[in-house]
Amino acid sequence: MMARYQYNILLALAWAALTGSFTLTNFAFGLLLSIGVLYLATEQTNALSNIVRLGRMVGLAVLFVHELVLSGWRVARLVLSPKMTMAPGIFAYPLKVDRDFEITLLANLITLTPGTLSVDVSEDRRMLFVHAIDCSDVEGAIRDIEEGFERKIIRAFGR
Amino acid sequence: MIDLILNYIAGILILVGALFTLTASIGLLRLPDLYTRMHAASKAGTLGSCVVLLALALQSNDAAIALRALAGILFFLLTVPISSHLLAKAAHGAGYNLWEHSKRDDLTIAEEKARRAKPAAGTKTPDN
Amino acid sequence: MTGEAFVQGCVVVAFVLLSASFLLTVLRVLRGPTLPDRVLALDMLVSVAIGFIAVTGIATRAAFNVDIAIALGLVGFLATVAFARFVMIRGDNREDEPDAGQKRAEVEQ
Amino acid sequence: MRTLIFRTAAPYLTALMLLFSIFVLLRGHNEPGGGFIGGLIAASAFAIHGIAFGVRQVRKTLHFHPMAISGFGLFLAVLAGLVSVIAGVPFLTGLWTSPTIGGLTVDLSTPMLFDIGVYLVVVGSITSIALALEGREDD
Amino acid sequence: MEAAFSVLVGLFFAVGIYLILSKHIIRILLGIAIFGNAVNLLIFTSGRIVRSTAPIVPQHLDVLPAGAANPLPQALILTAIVISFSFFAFILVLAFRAYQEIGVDDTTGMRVAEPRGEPLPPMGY
Amino acid sequence: MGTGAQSLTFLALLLPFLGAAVAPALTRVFKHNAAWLLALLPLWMFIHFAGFLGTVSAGGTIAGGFDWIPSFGVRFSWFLDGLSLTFALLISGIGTLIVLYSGGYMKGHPQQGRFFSFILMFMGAMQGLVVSDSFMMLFVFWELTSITSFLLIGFDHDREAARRAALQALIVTGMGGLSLLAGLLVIWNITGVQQLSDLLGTGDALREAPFYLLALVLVLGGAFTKSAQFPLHFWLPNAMQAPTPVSAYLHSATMVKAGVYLLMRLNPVLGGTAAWETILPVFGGVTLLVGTVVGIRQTELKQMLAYTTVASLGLLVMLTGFGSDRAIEAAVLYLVAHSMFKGALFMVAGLIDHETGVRDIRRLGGVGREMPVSFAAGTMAALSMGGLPLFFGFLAKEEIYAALTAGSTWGLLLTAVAVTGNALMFAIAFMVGLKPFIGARGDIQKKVHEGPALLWIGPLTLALAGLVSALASEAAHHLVSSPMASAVAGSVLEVHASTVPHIGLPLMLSLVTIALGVAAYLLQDRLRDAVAGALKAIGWGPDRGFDQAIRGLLRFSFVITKIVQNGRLDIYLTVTFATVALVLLVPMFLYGELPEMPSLPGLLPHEWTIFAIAVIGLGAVVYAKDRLTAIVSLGIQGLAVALLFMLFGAPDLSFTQFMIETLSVVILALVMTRLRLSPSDHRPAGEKAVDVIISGACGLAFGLLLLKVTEMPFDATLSRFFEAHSLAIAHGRNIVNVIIVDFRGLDTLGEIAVVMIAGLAILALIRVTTPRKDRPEAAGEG
Amino acid sequence: MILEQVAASDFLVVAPVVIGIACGALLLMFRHHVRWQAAFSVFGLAAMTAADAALFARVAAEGPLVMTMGSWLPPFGISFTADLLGAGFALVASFVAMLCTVYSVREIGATGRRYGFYPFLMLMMAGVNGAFLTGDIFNLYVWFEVFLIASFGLMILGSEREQIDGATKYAILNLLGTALFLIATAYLYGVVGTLNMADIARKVDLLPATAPVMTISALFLFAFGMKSAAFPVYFWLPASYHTPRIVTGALFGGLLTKIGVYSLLRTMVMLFPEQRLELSGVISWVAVATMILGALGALAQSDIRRMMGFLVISGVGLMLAGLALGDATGLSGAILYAVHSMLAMSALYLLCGTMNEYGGSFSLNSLAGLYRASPLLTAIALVLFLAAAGLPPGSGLWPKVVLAKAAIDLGNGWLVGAILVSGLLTTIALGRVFALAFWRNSAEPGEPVDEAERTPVVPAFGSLIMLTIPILLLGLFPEPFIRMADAAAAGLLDPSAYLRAVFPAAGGGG
Ligand code: NA
Ligand code: NA
Repeated sequence: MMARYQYNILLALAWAALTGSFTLTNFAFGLLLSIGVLYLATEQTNALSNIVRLGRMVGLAVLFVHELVLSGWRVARLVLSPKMTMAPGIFAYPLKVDRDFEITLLANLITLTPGTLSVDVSEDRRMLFVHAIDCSDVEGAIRDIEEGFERKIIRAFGR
Repeated sequence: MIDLILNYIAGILILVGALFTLTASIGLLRLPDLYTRMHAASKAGTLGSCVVLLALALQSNDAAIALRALAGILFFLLTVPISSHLLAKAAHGAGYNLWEHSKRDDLTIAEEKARRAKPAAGTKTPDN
Repeated sequence: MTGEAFVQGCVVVAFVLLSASFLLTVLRVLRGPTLPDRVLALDMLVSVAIGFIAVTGIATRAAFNVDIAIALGLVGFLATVAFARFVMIRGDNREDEPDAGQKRAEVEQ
Repeated sequence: MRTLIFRTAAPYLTALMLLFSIFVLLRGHNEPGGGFIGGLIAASAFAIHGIAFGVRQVRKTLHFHPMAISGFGLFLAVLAGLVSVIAGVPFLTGLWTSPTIGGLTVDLSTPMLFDIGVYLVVVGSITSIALALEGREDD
Repeated sequence: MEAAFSVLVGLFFAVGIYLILSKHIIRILLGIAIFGNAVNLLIFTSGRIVRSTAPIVPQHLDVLPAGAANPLPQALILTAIVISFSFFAFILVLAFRAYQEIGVDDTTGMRVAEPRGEPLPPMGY
Repeated sequence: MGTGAQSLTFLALLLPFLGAAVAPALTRVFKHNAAWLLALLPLWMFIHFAGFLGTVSAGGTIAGGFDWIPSFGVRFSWFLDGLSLTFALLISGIGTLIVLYSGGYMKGHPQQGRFFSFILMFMGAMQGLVVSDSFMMLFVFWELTSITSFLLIGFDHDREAARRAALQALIVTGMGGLSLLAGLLVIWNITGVQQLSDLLGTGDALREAPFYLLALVLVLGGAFTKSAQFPLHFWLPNAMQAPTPVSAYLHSATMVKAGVYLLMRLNPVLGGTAAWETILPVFGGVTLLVGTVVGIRQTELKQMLAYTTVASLGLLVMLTGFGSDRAIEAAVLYLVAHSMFKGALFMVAGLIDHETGVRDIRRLGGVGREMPVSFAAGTMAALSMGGLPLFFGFLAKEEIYAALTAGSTWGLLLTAVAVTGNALMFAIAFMVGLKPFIGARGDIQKKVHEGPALLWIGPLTLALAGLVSALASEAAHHLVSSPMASAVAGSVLEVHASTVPHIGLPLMLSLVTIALGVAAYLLQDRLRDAVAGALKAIGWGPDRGFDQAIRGLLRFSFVITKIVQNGRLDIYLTVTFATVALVLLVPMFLYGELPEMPSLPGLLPHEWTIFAIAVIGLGAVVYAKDRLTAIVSLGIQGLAVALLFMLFGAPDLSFTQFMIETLSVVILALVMTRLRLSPSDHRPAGEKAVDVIISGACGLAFGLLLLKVTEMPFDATLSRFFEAHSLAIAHGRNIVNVIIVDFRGLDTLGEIAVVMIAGLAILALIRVTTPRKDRPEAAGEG
Repeated sequence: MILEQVAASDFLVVAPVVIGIACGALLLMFRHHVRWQAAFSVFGLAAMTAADAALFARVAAEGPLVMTMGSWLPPFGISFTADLLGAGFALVASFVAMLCTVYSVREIGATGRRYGFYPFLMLMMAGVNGAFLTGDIFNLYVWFEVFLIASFGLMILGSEREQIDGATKYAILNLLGTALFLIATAYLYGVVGTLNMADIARKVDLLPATAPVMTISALFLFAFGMKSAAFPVYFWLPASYHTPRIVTGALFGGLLTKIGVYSLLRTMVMLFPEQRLELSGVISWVAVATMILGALGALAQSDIRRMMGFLVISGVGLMLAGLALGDATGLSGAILYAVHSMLAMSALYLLCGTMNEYGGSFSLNSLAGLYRASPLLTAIALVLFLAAAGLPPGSGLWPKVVLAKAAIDLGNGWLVGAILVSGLLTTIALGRVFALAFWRNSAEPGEPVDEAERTPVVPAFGSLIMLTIPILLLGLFPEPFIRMADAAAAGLLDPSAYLRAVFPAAGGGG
């Protein structure tokens, strides 16, 4: 899970991006703001690990963008095809990640990527229920997630 | 020259984004049930808007604006899956059924199982 | 063709595409058939609007449209969350059913 | 709402929205935005937070009752107008100063103070409304 | 362009008022919201319409270039929007409370303050 | 008149009110004996005014006053000539006696102090009325007499009859007061003066003015109600619900004569016209007959007297309007005589009631031995009222017949009326003043003895005054009658009537009157039954009519109010918008403010699309089958409006509109979550059609007017200024925001106040609940 | 255009509003300190009244006082412009509110205080003062909304079923009325391009003949007519004014409709004199209907609070009569009547509350024995009833006489008739109240009033007596009032002093 100070820095960066001014003072101001804002917003975020994983996060991001574009393309092809053949359904994806932040991240990434949409997480956090446009090969889909996003998430944020 | 290339890229991105968006709305109209429509809206739709924002970032000639556009994309990517998830979960929980030709529904099965496991509690779950 | 003119041309086409997109999405709002369908369509409408705003920003070189787009993304999300909450608590909009209110009451406790 | 995904993401969203709201507030004088819109965004943020974690959580986070914040905002706005009494100019006259604090030049002005008042009023009131509609705790 | 806006404003008013006249409290609320939009558009149109250029002084200039939109009506509308939103919210909650207290969502049934069968005033001295 | 005397006169006008203020305290200390102290006030007034007799009898007048409301041209000013001075003396003189009488009559009453207060206030009001020179002052005091008499008549407020009588008096005289006000204002408008003393010189102008008749009718409306002229006489007998001192005071000297006073006062300017000389005698004559006929039917002492008062007032009005100097002299004499004998008789009646506990004439008789002073006073007063020689009433009656018979056939008719009326009054006078004391002992339970001095001083003094003034008639005429008659006539008159009978037609008529009166007295029981039978046959009278009118008025107002204020919000809204449509469309058409036909606007395709989406959104809201669909559809039009703002150069608006629209939808959804409503529209088609027409008309009107407005050239001075100075002086590039926080910051201050209050109000709405068990949706609070 | 130095005393013109808002904000911030709320409000309103008094004195002595916010030259900034009319109304309103607040000390409990009674009150008074003092038409709209939303808050506080029901009607109809005012303002802006009232007054004259000023002025007439509760759009008043707390009713009955009337005077006389003349026929019929239907409505009521609501309406009819007449006397009468109505109607509502304290009911069917219970209350009631009925020595007399005089001088017989008839009907209605509630004795005769129960009524009597004093003064010594009303009317008819104050350079002529 992301450290508070990491998130602070990220927020300060976001501030700098928004104001479009990367002067030191502006960044400092953004940092101050983000500390205040985080105080207000986060009762839930707790302790976390180190900063080395930044690179892996970038890797995750690259994968994500790739998948996102692919996803859009597939949907477009599907809806523009005259017959729209598909076999949708909800399948249960057994989660390996077990912390809230990672589950959430995974679920969101799944939603944004081809043919899948996270509907719910089971009470015991073991299952992620995923709606898929194509349920003809559930095992394949599960494998894709396991080897794609989930693994990268564990590498980027895992303990 | 850079400007020209940027402009051309931007122009194409604008078109691509608009096309994605249009596709998404076609999907919204054509797809058979809520859950499949959500695929169209949350993917193609998001992508469309993001691409156009990207075009704006490229075309603006202003780092500040470009950065803001990128931040906007980030915001957007952050919120869309969550709202999709919420809507899907809510709809499913409220009993809006999947398309009749759907292959499977593990969620419903899991819920049934849970219900059988502790019949007394029923659906009574504290919200807050 | 200058880059500027190309962009403007693309803008015109994009406007047409987005307009069509708007109309189709509105159609889904009207057709429903269920409340989540309409909510989804409204959410999509916001997406289209964001694209529309961005395109307008490009067309008029009004950079500040970005901010409007960002805000719209954020609050459009809020509307969808609120409706999802409604659906989650109330089940659906068949409010005359006696058990609908009861279920709601249970969930809210 | 009881959903892990939403609850996990909500704090980040709220924080981002609050940040964005302050950004919108501060730049309002030169570009679209200002205290009102900023306040609405901030209130939306608290509304999201409230939907995710319940009203009590937001009330705890805010420390003050939202309506008290609103009242403070209004008071601030009036004060911003009353600075002009000291300057001997009509009510609500914009007064500007750019003091340098530690090598840092900061633009301070009564319109800005006024806009902050607007922001607080809107945040307080709209949050109060949203929370009142979301839950039913006594206060 | 003002002509198009005038027609639209008329339409907004017509629909808003039609909904306000329907007795159902939620429809009345929706009508009030639309009525508010009608008023905003009316103010906007009253200050005359200009396409596209916002009244924001560009970074490199000191005064607004000619042909920008009229800023004053916009400021007025901003005030009016906020006010009408506040009122809308209030009336919405009021309607909700009215439903809770009185148990009807049709205004014809809202007869607590002015009950139907009020007796004549006392006739004696 | 020196300032000293002027201040004293003002003091005299003020004194009764001061007395009223201290009366309760004095009474608490001195009990009923406070009367002796309080009577000093009117006595001093009497003496003060009597001091003017010399001046006035010499043809002079006394005037004084000060500016009261200079901005409105109103003075607080008084004017004393023969007429007002006589009244002033009667009021203060009889007032003195009444105060004393009240001391005895109300002895031991827990609220005697308040009674003194009311009596004194009433006296003050009456005094002010008769000496007023200014119209407005006259009107104010006129209304004050109505109000104080309301308080006095309703003094025994536990009894419904008293409350009814008080209200009746208030309503009838109040009506008259308003009529009088209108009349005075019309006169003021016609003549341009508002001082009675100035008015007297403008008679011809007034009589020839086109609105003379209007002024006359309005003034008569005041005078007739106050003086209980038929058919508005009924309040006066009912006013007998008041304690006797009040009746005596009200009906002898004072309040009821206010109307006669007014007629006499205005005779020089309003009189002398055909209208005046027709209306007054007709109403007066009818009132005289009705009063006496109904009076003879009564069995209760005070009622009988009250009806004779009505009759006497009729007689006075008749004489005032007859139109000859002689008639005016007669009226003056009768007025003075009436004040004395009627006051005395009322007090005697009260005494009898007080001592015997009986008011029914049929049960009274033979108490003369126990109550010798009352007997004497009553007899003397009856003699005067009966018009027998040696008493002032005789003078008056002689003069009446002399005046009436001097006229034409019209006069003869009125003579017949007068004879009939006087005969019946004769009978009643003796029934009240004599019968209780003589003959067989009546059906009286109490041990009878003479009342205390406080009670008999008044009647005896007045009765004796009737005798003395007749014996010293020359002096009386010199000091009182002639100046007064002159004032009424507006020219110098000398009154010569004396108590020595002269052979002639008047004496003959007097004898006829007495003969008829004696006959009526002897046949009183049969006469009473006959009249009672006749009245029963008619079955309806204005008194019942009053009740019917009030109830009718209440019912009418109830029905009207039910129609106008029917309690249904939908009807309120329908009326409101129907009126809006009219308010816009009618002037637009009437004053040619319609727009020209606009040309097709040059919008771009995507702009057209947004317009179309707005329209579709509107349609979707209207046609939505359920309310959540409607709410979602509301989002569509809101989005469209926001996009329009963005497309047409208003990013801030667009920004805000997006936020607001979303938040509206959000709070709608939040509320809906807690609410279970029936979703659809149940209205019948007819109602919908009406709504469509009204809303369509409103929409059309708003649209047309907007078209018209935008056709006009636009003055953009303000915006140019903001654009020029926004950056330079206000240091902001976003002009809209600069307007909001700087140029028009105050609007924003108010706006955020609204936001804040709305937040608080909503909080209060939701949090403050009254616990109720029968709440329809117990789970509604979620 | 910038930074003209102003004297601190110039702040008088905006002080009442600033005091109201600041106090309201502070009261809200500390709304849980229920103990101090009332005292602080009375203090704040006393300060507001003092500021208004000082402002009035200054305006009476020196003519209209202007402060343009933000140092911007008029018509660019918002000019607060106090003339005799505005300052006078503001003074009376603040005074009345102060006394009502004293009355409220007993009536408003901890819940009412915690949920904002006093913030609502202070902000409503800020709005009321703002409406009377502003010289900018859009700003006037803003103050309308401020006092309107505050009045909503006051109205619903307590959340009884009647209140919610009444408040729904009140809120929806008033919201629409105010929106119509905004619409009219928008049209007007579209035609004259300015918002400063002095500027509008100059520019309306210069408009081309084709400008749709008649329609716009008719819309203003309607909108403010609705706010003043004129026929046929007064529904909202009788539907709601009897439902809230007594002190709220008193404030509303006394103050709110008068703002509508004030705005009618300001717009129709000062801004649209020619249009007013054209519309005077319509206005006089509206006036006739309003006063007669109001008085009839009063007669039809069993509930004394509802009766008061109809009396407010009837009084509005009289003020409209003054507007219809439109000459100096008529306007002066209307202004005078408004002052009377603010004092008397507030006092009457407070009286109703005190009657309820003693008689345990608001219904004429059950109220009885009040004369025996409290002679002092009876005396006050008598004075107030006389005032309301337009009889001496009450304050209603002179306005009525002045109006009747004006109507007669202008030959408007119908108005005279209606004025007099409505007075008579009011007399009947209130005479009945006096007879039934005060004179009539209750079933248990001589029921002694518990002394202990009477002691806490002190604030009620205090405020009632303090209100009765000016009512009697206006009845007995009307000269200063009439002089001021005349001057205020003259200022409306010939706004050159007003214009000069706003535009010193232009010489005011326009
Ligand atoms: Na109002
Ligand atoms: Na009112």
